[in-house]
Amino acid sequence: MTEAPQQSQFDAPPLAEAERMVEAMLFASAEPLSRSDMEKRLPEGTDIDAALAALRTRYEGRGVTLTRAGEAWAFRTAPDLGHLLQRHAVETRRLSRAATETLAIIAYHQPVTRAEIEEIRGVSVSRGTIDQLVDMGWVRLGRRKMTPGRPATFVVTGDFLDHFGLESPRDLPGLKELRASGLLENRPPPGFGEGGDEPEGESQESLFEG
Amino acid sequence: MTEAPQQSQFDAPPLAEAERMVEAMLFASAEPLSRSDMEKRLPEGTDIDAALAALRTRYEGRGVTLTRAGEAWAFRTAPDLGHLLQRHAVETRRLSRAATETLAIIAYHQPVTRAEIEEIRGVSVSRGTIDQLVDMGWVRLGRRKMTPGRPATFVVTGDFLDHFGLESPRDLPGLKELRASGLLENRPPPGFGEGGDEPEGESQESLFEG
Amino acid sequence: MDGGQDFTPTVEERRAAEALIVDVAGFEGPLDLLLTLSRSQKVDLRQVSILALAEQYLAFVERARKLRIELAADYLVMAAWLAFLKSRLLLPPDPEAEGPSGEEMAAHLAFQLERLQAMREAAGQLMARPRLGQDVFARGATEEVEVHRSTVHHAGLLDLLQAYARVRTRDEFRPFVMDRSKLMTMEQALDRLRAVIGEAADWADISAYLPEEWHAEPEKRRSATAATFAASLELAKEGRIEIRQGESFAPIQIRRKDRA
Repeated sequence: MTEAPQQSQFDAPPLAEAERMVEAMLFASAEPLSRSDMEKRLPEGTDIDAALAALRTRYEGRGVTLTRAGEAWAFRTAPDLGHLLQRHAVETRRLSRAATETLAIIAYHQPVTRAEIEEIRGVSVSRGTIDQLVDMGWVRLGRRKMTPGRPATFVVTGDFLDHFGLESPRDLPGLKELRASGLLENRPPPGFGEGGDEPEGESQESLFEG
Repeated sequence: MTEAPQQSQFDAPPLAEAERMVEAMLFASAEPLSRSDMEKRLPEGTDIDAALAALRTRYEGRGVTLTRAGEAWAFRTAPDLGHLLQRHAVETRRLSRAATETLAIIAYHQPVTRAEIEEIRGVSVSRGTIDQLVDMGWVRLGRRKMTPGRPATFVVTGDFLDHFGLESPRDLPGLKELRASGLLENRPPPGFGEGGDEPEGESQESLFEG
Repeated sequence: MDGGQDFTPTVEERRAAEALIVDVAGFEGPLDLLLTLSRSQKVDLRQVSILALAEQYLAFVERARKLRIELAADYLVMAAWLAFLKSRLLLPPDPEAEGPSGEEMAAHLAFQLERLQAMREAAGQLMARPRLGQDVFARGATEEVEVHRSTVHHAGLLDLLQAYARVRTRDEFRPFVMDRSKLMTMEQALDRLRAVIGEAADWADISAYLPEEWHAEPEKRRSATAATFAASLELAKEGRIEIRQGESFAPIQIRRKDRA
């Protein structure tokens, strides 16, 4: 990293060259590269954003397209050509229904605490479900919630976006409709008196340190 | 999508489509592909040679070029851009147990002195372990402690947070929380360690109280 | 078969019961079961009759109980809550009553069901998207150009968390070894009592037999008391001492038993 930016601003590559460089880097990598990954290796002053925009246009409608996943970029084959390539398909672990639902809840409600996931599913999240999602690189810890107990939250990762071909969590299917129907609101259950035993109670909170 | 290879000559894709198909296949393949490899998967009657020729022209002078090696074809980054790809050639190795533990202690207890790390781990920490973490850019020196001898302290870096997908070290879950989230295999025997969250070493007394 | 004819399930009931057994395992908790039951109403979830649903659920639990199917606690908690809700919905509203009305509670349950259903559909849509490694592919041959001899060490968040837990929970095992110093075994107490019991002609509290150095610290005293009591029982069994206690929680006293 110390050698790379030998060139000064005056040597910043012209756009056509920047485009070639970004193209080569992204092509060579199976993993998405973030702007900062690229910045470290490109000559100082390279206009990465312009190069990415130009590349994106260039590859529009091609067999390989430039896709964005959160803050990172990657070349991916066009979804309509999947049938030609299925031979390369890697056996992906089949997720249980609990894991898929938990993943969806994290994606649509993020940042979300474990107690909130349990409230939505109406059942406790089994040991290992979140573990599995973290292990797959689809879920990570988010900021702690500013509520009593400051519980940990979970959010989805760039890998998640990459895997499902989403540019950002805003592109989740049906997100707008769900928002509009109020189903993503955190609506607390009406507090009730004697006799009721609410599933979402404080017992959860006490699990977390003060 | 599964019907694809049943198409007859009459359905042979137009050149533009053939080009997309070949492009995607070559991109996704781990090995260079021969004409016959491609033939097997493409719709019957596809003009592979024309598609290859068109692709070759399209990629001329780009950051990636279509190259022929014997009977097989592959995309390769342009030779003049090789210097941009160095980072992908490094080998990855799992961090040693000692280093992972030391790193975890620094993350949870920062700023922390070496003596404190040793006290928590219960074994001495070799100089090389901390040096390695500093070299990797995950740990750096913090402020000196205002205690006798003014020992140096260690803290984690922004790179550390990036790598582990954390927004702040404060988002790291406590022990109780780890267990509750199912992020850990349950190692202590049932009934023990319910209170094991505090950084201060809880003494054995707690087992006998109550 | 026997007198309790009302409770003998018919073939049909038994068949339904078998389906039920399969189903119980298939449900992901009470909310999931409620959602499934609500489908039988064949209406938009927004118009679902919570009262009817509560009755269906309670009937389900009742059947399960008759068939001696063990239901997890949360199913029973939900049943209790629904029974409560049902009573609130059926009784005329009591202006004195505290807390939310039956309607509010029912509305929230409807919301929960709708939300779970929505998340389930969202999960389905998500999984149906073109997925990396199945429909969309990354570069197959990543390129090694110059092999730099540097090594990148890798560790994931789980490694880090597990490492920390490993370090911190090591302490939790230590007591098993170290706290022997604070535990008196029954053998120790027996040896001690055997040595002195010959002199004990008069009733005395067993606390009087605790060694001096086991008095001060509460946990040592507790351990010594327990061990001494156990030793006393042993000696009583051997017929060497007598034990008495005036009333519940009164001090336990022992004395030598003179052999006939």
